[in-house]
Amino acid sequence: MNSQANKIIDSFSFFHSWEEKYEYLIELGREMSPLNPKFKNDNYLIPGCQSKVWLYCEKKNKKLYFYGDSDALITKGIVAIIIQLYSGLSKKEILLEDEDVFEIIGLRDHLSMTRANGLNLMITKIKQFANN
Amino acid sequence: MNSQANKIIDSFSFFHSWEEKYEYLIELGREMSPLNPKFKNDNYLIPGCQSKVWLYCEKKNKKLYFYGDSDALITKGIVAIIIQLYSGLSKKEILLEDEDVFEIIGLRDHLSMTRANGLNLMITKIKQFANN
Amino acid sequence: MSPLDINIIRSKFPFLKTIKNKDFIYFDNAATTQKPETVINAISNFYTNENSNIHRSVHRIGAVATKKYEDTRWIVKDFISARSAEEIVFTSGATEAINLVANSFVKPMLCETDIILASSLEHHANLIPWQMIAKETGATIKMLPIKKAEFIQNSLEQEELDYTINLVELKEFLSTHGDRVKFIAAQHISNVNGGIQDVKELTKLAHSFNIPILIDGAQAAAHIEVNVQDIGCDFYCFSGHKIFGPTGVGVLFGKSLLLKRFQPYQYGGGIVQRVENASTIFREAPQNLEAGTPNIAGVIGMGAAIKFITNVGLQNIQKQELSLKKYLRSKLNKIEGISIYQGHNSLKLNKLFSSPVFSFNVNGVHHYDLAVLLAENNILVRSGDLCSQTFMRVLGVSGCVRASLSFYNTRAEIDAFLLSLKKAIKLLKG
Amino acid sequence: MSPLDINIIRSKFPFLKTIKNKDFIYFDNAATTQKPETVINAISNFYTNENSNIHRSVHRIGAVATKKYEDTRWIVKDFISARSAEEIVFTSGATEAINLVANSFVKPMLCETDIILASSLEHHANLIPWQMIAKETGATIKMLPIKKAEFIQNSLEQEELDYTINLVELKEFLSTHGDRVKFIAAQHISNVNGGIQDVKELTKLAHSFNIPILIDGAQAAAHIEVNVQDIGCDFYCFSGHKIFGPTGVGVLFGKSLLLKRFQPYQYGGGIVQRVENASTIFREAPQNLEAGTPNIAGVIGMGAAIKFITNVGLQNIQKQELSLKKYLRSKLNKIEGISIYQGHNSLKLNKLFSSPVFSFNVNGVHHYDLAVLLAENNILVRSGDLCSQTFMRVLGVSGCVRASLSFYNTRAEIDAFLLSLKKAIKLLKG
Ligand SMILES: Cc1ncc(COP(=O)(O)O)c(C=O)c1O
Ligand SMILES: Cc1ncc(COP(=O)(O)O)c(C=O)c1O
Repeated sequence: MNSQANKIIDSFSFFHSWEEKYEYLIELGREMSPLNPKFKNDNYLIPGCQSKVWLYCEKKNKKLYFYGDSDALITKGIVAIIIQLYSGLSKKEILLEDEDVFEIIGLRDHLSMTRANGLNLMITKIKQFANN
Repeated sequence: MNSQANKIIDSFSFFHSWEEKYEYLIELGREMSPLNPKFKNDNYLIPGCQSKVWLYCEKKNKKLYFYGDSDALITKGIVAIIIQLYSGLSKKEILLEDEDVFEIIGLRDHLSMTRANGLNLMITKIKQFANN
Repeated sequence: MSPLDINIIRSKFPFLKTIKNKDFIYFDNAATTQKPETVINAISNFYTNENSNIHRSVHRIGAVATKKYEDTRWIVKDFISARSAEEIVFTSGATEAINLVANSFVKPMLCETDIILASSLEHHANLIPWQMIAKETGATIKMLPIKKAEFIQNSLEQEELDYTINLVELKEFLSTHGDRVKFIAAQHISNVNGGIQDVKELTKLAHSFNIPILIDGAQAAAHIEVNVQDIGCDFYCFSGHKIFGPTGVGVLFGKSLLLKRFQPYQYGGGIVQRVENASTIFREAPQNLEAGTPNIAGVIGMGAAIKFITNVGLQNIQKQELSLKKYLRSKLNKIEGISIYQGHNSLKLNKLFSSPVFSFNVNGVHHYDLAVLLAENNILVRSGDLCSQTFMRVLGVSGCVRASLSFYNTRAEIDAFLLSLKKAIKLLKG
Repeated sequence: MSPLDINIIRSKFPFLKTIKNKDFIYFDNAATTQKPETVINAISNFYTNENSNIHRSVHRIGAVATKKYEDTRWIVKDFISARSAEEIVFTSGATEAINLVANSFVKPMLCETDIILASSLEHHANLIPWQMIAKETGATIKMLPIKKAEFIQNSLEQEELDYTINLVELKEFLSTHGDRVKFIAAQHISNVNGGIQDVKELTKLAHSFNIPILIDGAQAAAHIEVNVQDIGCDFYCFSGHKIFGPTGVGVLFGKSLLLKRFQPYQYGGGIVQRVENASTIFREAPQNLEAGTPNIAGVIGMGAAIKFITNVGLQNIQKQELSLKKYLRSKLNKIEGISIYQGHNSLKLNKLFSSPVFSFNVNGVHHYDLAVLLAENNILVRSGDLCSQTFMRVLGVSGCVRASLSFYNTRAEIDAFLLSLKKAIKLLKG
């Protein structure tokens, strides 16, 4: 498990009610470095989510860096976590990463109950970037 | 109720088991005066029955006379009863006749349980003849 | 019937009383309704006692099944006051009913210069089929004019936008283009705002230009009395699962003369008289439109649902829903920054009534976030485009939250919903 | 699993054990099968605990319903050994599945000089759809060659007619006309005589001429193991209600690449990405082929039926059915004047096995009369053309009686059937 994942898990370990977890998730979304508005177009949109999700990928020194946004706050928080997890890794590391952080922080159940959030679609997209 | 109906009801009153009733029904079919083979064609066929039923109507002295046949014995018995009931009546009498003889002789339940026999289609056809 | 005893009513719905679900507040009734015990039992009973294929059987069980299936045609006929049971076609749902009319009736008569009219208020099921046959034939699909500019008074005497079809404008359009318009499709009640269209006047107008019309009653049949003879429409449809019945079954009503002109839509067992290697002679409507083994248990279950509605009484259902609606509306109005897209009754007959469907957005809050947080509080609402993207565009939003009630919901549920809604807004607004 | 305990098996089917039906002998399994308790309970349980619309919901109940529905795609995938769950489309039955392939895949590629091949052994559901798209496009429908002239040995080492597809003749035909043949449709197992086609060889032959092929498995899936990868066919279909599942639901298997080329067949909610007033962008297969609210409870019930079959084991079912088949066949053979149109297994792998479907006529006796008298004795068989008029013509009859068994039938039932049959013949022969 990469150190980013550990950091996320650590932060979430303070919260026990789902309300607190969502509150923190929303905070993460709010604090995420913004996506350059020029990438907020249909080319970077992930289709199939109920809220809009944009995801942009940049390659620097053999590592991938992700930037994203969403029009919904909870989704944006999920984007923030995913970016924190995968940004700065090599393609290979991304493809190998299969730890379910959302499971560990206790949100998987909530988030997959509300499938329309596109969590799986986002991870699939990240892996696609790493596969190209 | 016309006298033909009474005759049929009387005859059936001797039989109590469904086997006997069917046996008698089949006998009636066997004894029915045959339909002129030239009418055994698609023009006189009643569509929708599982067995073939032909019904021919002749007008004499303002009365209608019916002739019919079927390739199945039980159906032929039904045809025989229907002909016995309606043959020789005026159009008006036919249209007014609404007694359910099959109910009274205790076969209605059996026959309508096996709808594919087209009992209702035959009666409808007879009434159509009377309506023209 | 005296006013409904809500506890008795709720006790008839296993979903509402089962322990597993006792904490859930089901406000997603426009998506699908819960089922009374009588419906669930009708299905189990069929499979336990009468299960058999229908129509072609000479045996007793087959005859009982056939009778129950065909009896349901009469039950439906009475429910929507059709002229005869032959006007009732069983389908797999409202969606199939509309596709059937589009493909078997409208498409064969379309040519390039023709126009089909539908409204931008329609559910996708009553829009895309028309788009597609227009595309295939080169015909044009145009939107029925909507009154959206007019402000009207809602049930609480407030001003709100009126999203009903503008019959005056439509008449003008038809006066110049009426000869090119080959079909009109419109909703009876909206799945977005619960607004009721004046389908009787709309039908009159269509017929004065000799245009056949389909009314999509998917959101109507569980809420108001439907009388297709009074409306006068040529086609009417709804789904079993939205009127307390099973999934996988629905109804198309069609005037007999028009159904007779349908090309069968699907081909298979039960619809033929004579089959040769290369050709086939078909039976008459409605039988020729129900190819293959139908959803026998589904049809019988839908019959039980209609009996349930009739027993409770649509008048009583309406009364109950009206009261819930007024209560929720008055409370919802007080939420800061809320936009409620609620419809009204263009009939003006019963000024207060529209169906209890509340779609809304809260300023600065995403509908998805709201729905998720409500769901975490066990409040089941819907969010998104509600399969009505063109209506969303009319409203100028990408989606919304929809709380859709049924007569079995309660004021206590509304209170809990409002509490959670306020909590969620607070959390999201930070 | 050890040999089946028939009493245990029968106790799992409410229809077979309910007092009301205890006198009935159900020999109409090719029309529809009875349902195990687990299937009936799966449906009740869905409506009681999880009832909700699927796919578009953010709430928990909606997610559970969606998961159960989508899980069934996996159950079906495993059941017929498809490559992926995306190859599974839920339909309202086998009839809709075939119509879907005909309209959405075959019809768009047909032109006047093209040929579609089907067989005269087909159920109407697998014949008329092909006739109709041929008629609409001007293409020709031709019959696959049948071996009917050849005598073969049946399971009791008697000579009987072989009604399977003649692959040698077919190959010759394709060698000269193969480029014009755009599609082949054939049955896996016949609903008339239970004969099993060698669909694997047939598929190989079709593919060697680049012709896509559909196999109608409506009569197969409850009797033999189906492996679509092994068969290699492009499409395969069956109905839920014939595999111990609910009515109103069925399956189309299609190879992913081909399903992707389908035009949606029906349009409505759940299949779209973006809708404008005049145009729409669709989702991918299989979602774009399941418009509107599907038969959610039906799909889940079918999943329970498949689990039931898997638990009993198809091997066990086959063993049981083979034993019943041999018993009935040997007794039936002794009836004077009987003609039994029973099929055989063209695969030769398991020479004794074909499905336990017995169609027959008795010399000088009408099939309808026989069926009625059997029904009076509470023996439920079917009679007539069995939705297979072209097969009847091949047999040279207008109809027949069909006794179709399932593994839950017993020798005692067979004895009672034979007794009634003899009594009926006697009565009818006078
Ligand atoms: C061989 C065959 N194909 C197709 C069908 C059609 O199945 P359904 O009526 O369930 O759509 C049947 C059912 O009778 C059948 O026996
Ligand atoms: C107005 C309207 N029309 C049609 C439909 C389609 O109904 P179904 O999905 O049951 O076919 C719906 C269901 O959401 C609806 O609300």
